[in-house]
Amino acid sequence: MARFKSSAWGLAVAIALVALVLPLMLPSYALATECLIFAMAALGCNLLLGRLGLLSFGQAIFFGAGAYCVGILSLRFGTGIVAGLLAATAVSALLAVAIGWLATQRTGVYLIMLTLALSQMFFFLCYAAPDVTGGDNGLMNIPRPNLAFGGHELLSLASPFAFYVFVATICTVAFYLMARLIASPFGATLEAIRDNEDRAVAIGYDTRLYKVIAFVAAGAVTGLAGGLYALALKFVPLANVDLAMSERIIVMTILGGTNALFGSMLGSIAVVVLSYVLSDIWARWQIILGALLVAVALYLRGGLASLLDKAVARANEGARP
Amino acid sequence: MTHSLPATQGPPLAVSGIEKRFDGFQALKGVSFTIEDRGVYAFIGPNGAGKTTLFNCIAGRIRPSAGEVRVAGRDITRLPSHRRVHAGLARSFQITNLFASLSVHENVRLAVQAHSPRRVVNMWRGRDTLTDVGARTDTLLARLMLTDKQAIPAGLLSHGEQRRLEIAMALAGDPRVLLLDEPTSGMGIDDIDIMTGLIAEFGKSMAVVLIEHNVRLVMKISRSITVLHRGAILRSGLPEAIAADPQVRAAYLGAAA
Amino acid sequence: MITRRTFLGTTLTAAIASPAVVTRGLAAEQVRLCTALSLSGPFASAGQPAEAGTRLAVSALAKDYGLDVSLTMIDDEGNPGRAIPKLIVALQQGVRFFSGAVLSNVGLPMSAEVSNGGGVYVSSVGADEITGSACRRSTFRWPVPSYGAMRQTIVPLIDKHPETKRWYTITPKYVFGEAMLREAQNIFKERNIEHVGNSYHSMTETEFSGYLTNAAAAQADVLAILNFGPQSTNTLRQAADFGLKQKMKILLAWSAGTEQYAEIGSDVLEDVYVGAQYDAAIDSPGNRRVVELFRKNLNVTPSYAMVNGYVTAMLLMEGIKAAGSTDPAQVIKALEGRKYEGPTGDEELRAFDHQCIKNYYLLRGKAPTKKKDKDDYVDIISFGKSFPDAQHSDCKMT
Amino acid sequence: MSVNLLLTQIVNGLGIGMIYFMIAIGLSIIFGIMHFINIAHGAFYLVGAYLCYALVSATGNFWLALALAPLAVGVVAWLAEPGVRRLYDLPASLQILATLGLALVIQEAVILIFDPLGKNVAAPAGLRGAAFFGSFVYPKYRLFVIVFTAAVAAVLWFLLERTRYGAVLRAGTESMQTVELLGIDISRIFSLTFAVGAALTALSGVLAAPIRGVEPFMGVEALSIAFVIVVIGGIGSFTGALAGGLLIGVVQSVMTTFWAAGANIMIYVAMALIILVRPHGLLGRA
Repeated sequence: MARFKSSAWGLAVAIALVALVLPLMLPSYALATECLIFAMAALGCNLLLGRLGLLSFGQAIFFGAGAYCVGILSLRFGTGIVAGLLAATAVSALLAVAIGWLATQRTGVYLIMLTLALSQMFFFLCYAAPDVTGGDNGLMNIPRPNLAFGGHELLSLASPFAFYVFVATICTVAFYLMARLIASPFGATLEAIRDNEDRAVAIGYDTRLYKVIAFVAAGAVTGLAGGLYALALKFVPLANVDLAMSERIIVMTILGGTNALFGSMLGSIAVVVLSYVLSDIWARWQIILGALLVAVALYLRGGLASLLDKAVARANEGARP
Repeated sequence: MTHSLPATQGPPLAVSGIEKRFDGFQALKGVSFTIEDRGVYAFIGPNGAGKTTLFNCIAGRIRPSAGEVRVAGRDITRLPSHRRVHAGLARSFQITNLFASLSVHENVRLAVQAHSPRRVVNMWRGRDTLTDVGARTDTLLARLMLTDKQAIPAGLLSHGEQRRLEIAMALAGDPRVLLLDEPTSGMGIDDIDIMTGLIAEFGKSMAVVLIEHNVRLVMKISRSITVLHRGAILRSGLPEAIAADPQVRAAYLGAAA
Repeated sequence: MITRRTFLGTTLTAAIASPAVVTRGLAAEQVRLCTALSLSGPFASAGQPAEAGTRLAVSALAKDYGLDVSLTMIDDEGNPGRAIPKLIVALQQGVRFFSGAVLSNVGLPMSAEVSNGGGVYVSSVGADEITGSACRRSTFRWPVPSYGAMRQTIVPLIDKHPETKRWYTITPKYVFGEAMLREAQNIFKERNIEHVGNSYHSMTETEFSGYLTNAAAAQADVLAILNFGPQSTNTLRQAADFGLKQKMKILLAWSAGTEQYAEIGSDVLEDVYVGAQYDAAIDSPGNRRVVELFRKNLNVTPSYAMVNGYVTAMLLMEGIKAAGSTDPAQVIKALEGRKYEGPTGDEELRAFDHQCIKNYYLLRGKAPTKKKDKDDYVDIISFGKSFPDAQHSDCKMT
Repeated sequence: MSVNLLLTQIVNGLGIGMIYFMIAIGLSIIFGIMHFINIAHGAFYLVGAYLCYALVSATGNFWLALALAPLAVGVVAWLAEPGVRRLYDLPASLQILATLGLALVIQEAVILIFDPLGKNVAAPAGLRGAAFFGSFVYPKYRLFVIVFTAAVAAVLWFLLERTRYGAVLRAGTESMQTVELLGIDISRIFSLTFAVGAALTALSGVLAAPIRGVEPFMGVEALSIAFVIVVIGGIGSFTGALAGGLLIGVVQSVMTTFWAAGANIMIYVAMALIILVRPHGLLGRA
């Protein structure tokens, strides 16, 4: 894991490997696609929580905005897939400027409460604007256009396999870029702010600016994930912007672990696959999920990624004579 | 590293008419002084004289109720803390305040990096690839005698080493004015001697504003000493003159009694 | 998972033993049904009985149809955002026959997704669009939509009580509620009824006393609650608290059946008019069979939710049997226009919009002292069939 | 809008607001003392309401439920607090993860024990139906709730503002170290606070049961309202929680007549504004 942290290429290779193996382990491409999409959503949350120590209950705003953006553009204007996803990323990033600017006026519990309030506001706004968002019914029959560039069709995304490859590529690139970001001087500054914000101000950093920029990066990748989710489901439910969605993203992030970006992938796979498998077995499956969350909070504070860390360490030890 | 800030003419630090009121209590009653040149300038006074309030007003941690602070001719009274650093004003904290979980090297590197703003927000390069930042970091570590400790987390340094690290970080931007708040508090004899020597040396290249209890240290290295009493300046002058001043003695004894 | 493995096993054995059987016989081919219901989440109260009914249909009827059926449940968690991903997984695993969904915000995208995936879906939802503006060749729907629910409750109530001239409505601000309100207003106009007021509320509202006070202030003769589920229960409960039952008649136009009556309680339900898709007391040969089946196998009197789960699964099996094939296109053809003896009497899946033509019921709450057993909450007042004809339908199937 | 209607809405708002107040004051004192983000707070409300349902079904006596259910929840909370204590030192993110998990477990356990169907709880015999004051009509049970919660609030006010325990609690909200320096056994304060907070919240669940019935998801709803009120009123503030609860109750109630969908947006706009402008709440101590 230490290598993944320092090397963006290492992380990209690891993500690509996971993307390669995932469909072999899971019953369908759809499930694997969902894992990768939520890994990207959790990646944004990971940047904020892991690098900056900021817990945002507003991640569903970005996820939902990205999804609505792709949905509305392709339904109303027949926008292509690349333009749609770019717009989703840009719109979420813009929203993140506003949300980040407001939220970082406060710290600690008040920041959490502020993101919670903003998230609820956004939910009720979407609910109250059915002409735009489809309200409670959501946006249906969203087309999934083929990948085209300058009028030339490059790839049909109609088959589950083709779409999975498309998502896997974007996901790998997103993880790679995020790893570059946190390895940069900018990323170093975020760690400094997490460690001691007062001091960071005293040596001359405009810490709020850094926090807002981090919000923008997190918002952009989460919005991109939301846009992909709209294309995956061909449907944008109101549930994309509800509090449960923010909770889901947070749970994936913390469960996976915030010491390494790879944790977001683990957290997403764990939650998506568990809720799929368990709900098939027992209607009260959320008892198991709940107990698992408590256990992780108490006994596995570094999340699933730390488990992997330990396994690697043990394997290294065992390899030595 | 040099700054290309406007209005770099004028004395390093000019404070005029600083007042601070807290809920009916007047902590500072109009403090004015000007530091014209390099050297160590000490501020002493009995407890409650307003030293720390004055320090915080200059550093930007609290905003004065009235008055003005200028660094190198530039009015910084309303500037947020982080921008004062770029105006040439650096400070260390009375309570040790570091990035405890980061390495000594990274602490200094971050402080140096803060002064290359165009590349700070660069999200593409590795954090260790800014070579001039690396060189400056190494210089500072050597100057503060921390080179052999650079790999360990700052939280694991001894108290004296932590105070030195504080100062290394404050020096990162090559400030015109360095504010030090009781740099030797809680130190052992050996560490105090090292620190005293370092402060004297800094005084050769910048204006050092020192708030200190240790009168012996102050006497040894200060170019000028200012005594604060009940929120106002009581006396200001050469160390010997201050030591002999009856009013200063009365203030200290009165406070003690 | 076990059933999937068994599926592989039986097919292989059959293939080795006699390849001809596999290609020819329906019996050897396992039919995979998938039902989406709220098993957890805020609508689990509707999902659980529906699950029981669906399972009973498969366990009791598959043999009669000569089918080997495996049934998968999708827990929609009361949330389309959770339901649709699971549905897509099932489609990608090759499942083609779907039933269920109680919530319209799950049923509508489900209809679209099953249609894209080349399956067949017999829906349990009430929303008009599913056999209206959003109708699809692959989707059939058993319950009566809002049009019939309004026609078969408001009209008989006016006929029975011609003195009720002033009506007040409470409507959730959402597609289903608005559809009911629109039709109610049409009826008011036709019958010269004064619509003295309507209160819109959000789907998250839990406190209705404000609207109830409005209704009392408007001096209405009838209060019509144009809503469903837990919210309508709360509205009714609070209406009783505010003494509205003494002042006016109350109509709960779209009830969920026995489970909801139990939640409301006979004290409150007494003399309240209720619209319903089904009641165990329906006197028809089809219903007598259904009631007996539930009593015998599950030892319960069936509720609407149970029967809904039962009938929708039954219709899928009926279609496969009639088509003699598991090809979805053949099954759709076999179900179109199909007439059968259902729990509400003669029922028909009409061809042009795939809506089931069945009765809707107006019931009235019994006094607690007159209950024959614990599930006996209501008397049937009237029933009938009302559906928009092809000209007035929004369904444009291609 | 008639005078009667407005009056009803306001009285309604007061009744709901008092129930909100009791949910929120529990959260407020627990958060004020332990600085512990408890997403499972709604579970006290949920369990209180279900205990009420179970006791009323078994004995037919609502008054018994009113006395026993909060007591039972309080005692369980008292016993459980030493176990919960290990969460206090965790970072906020892990507190949220753990208590979110706990809330899920409790909610699903309730479904497992009862079933997912909502239940009806009858108001006590003497309080069924409506009281008539001329043309103004109001349910007797709701009037009882207003009077009863006002009495509870008065007792609570006395406890918090006029007794030694209250003084310790208020000091603890400022700084727990100070309390420790005074030689007071902190762990007893923690247990007691947790128990009192839980019992009050359970009591609000009992009171709400005959009004809105019981169902497994009522805890979630209570939680978000409680957070809003605590933020608006100020953490650890008795008068803040009371004012916040009544304000939200009345605004919600009166707004339904004008613009129902807007009520929710307004509440969260207010919450955000207060955090931005007055982070210690309308009546919190700075």
